[in-house]
Amino acid sequence: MIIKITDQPLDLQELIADVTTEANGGVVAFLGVVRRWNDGPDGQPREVHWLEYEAYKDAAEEVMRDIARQVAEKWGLTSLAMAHRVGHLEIGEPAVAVAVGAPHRGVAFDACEFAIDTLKATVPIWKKESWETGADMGQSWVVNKESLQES
Amino acid sequence: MIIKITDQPLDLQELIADVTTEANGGVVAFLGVVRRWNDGPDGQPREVHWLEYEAYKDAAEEVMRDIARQVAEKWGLTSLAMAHRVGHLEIGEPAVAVAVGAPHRGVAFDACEFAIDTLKATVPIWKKESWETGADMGQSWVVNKESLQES
Amino acid sequence: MDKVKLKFFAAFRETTGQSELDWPLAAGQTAGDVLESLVVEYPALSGGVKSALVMVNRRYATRQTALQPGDEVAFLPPVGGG
Amino acid sequence: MDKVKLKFFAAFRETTGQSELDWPLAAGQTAGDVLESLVVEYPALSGGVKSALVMVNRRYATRQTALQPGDEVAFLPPVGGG
Repeated sequence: MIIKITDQPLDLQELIADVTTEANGGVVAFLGVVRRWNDGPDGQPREVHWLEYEAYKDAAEEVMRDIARQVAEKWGLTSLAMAHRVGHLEIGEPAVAVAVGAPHRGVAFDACEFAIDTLKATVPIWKKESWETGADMGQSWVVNKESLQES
Repeated sequence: MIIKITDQPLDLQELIADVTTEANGGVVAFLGVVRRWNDGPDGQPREVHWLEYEAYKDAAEEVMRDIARQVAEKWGLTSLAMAHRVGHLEIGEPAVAVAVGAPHRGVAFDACEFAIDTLKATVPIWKKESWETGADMGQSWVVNKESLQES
Repeated sequence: MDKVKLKFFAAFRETTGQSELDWPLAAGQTAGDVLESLVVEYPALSGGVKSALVMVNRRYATRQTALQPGDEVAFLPPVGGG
Repeated sequence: MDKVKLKFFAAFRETTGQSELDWPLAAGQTAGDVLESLVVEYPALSGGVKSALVMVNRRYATRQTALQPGDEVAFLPPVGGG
């Protein structure tokens, strides 16, 4: 089971091979790619120059393994692989990749969506965005709307 | 937009690149891989030796383009690419690949699942399975449970 | 005489031993009419074609679809792609 | 004196200017107690840490979690991965 935080470019084929078994004919993969346009806090789109991802590496991999355990509990005979990149990323580069293999495709879709949703809410990774709007530019830590927070 | 029936090995990276745009940061892909074990008509698993896919090529590509049009109508700014292989396939080889890019990942998951479900129900492709159960062996045309039929 | 081109796939191709056939078309005939004449020639098809879908010129049609000379007509076994 | 290791990430790393710090731990102190003493030293953290999640030894914990000497403690800004 591939679970990793890495500063190297992500290799989706490696993850797919990791979850494709003789029993798992349905493979669903999610790839999150750096977009040029992202909404700012006011909801207005701003142009992204680059992103810088930072992780609490050991803890992030531990939480990702915990997501794999939750997937196994919920959906049984599935295989999951997840990788998240850290460091400097340019537009068009994949930041995160998730692959799920299952005997039936409905399960693979559900488990893959659960895994990326849970990753975005719970895995200790942070993203700094370098942006400009034309009138303004800056660098900001961008928070996921799914992010868990102490209330 | 890549839409094709091909006798060459499928290249998922090519499909993913085709749907990844500066606006589409969420990419969901489905890969259907030949499994060693498949249930026979009696529900008992049988071992698969190989598959042979046959398509009504021009019509299949037309129906696949129609699926892309339905996706665009339902989900707006999405990109879709689909490829299905024909000919002789061994265990572990991908038979079908679908990739969907969308600005938001929920849409990409929904559209990708819709596309493969609709492909399995409507695209004129047939599959002959060479199988054995230990006691018995044979070659059978295997029908999708989703397949549309005249009633 | 006017003709249509019939296409056969998978089990129907094996049953007829043909991938395609030119088939006579009388004025006003529908896809269903052609299917009936086909089953007379190839009785082994009669079971399988009951649930067959119909395509005319590579688009889904019905047994009621009226045919034109030169149309490409296919009766499709239940599909198994993916 | 007993100590814990504090880890800082993202905005908190920038605010403190530190990636990690050894921090004194009195007997019976919880993660919340340590956080209070941290904010006294780094008042600029006081706004941000209100909603911070807590990890002890790389697993999610709470402000009520009792700490042991040598524990690795992190107060996390809202995450942004994916």
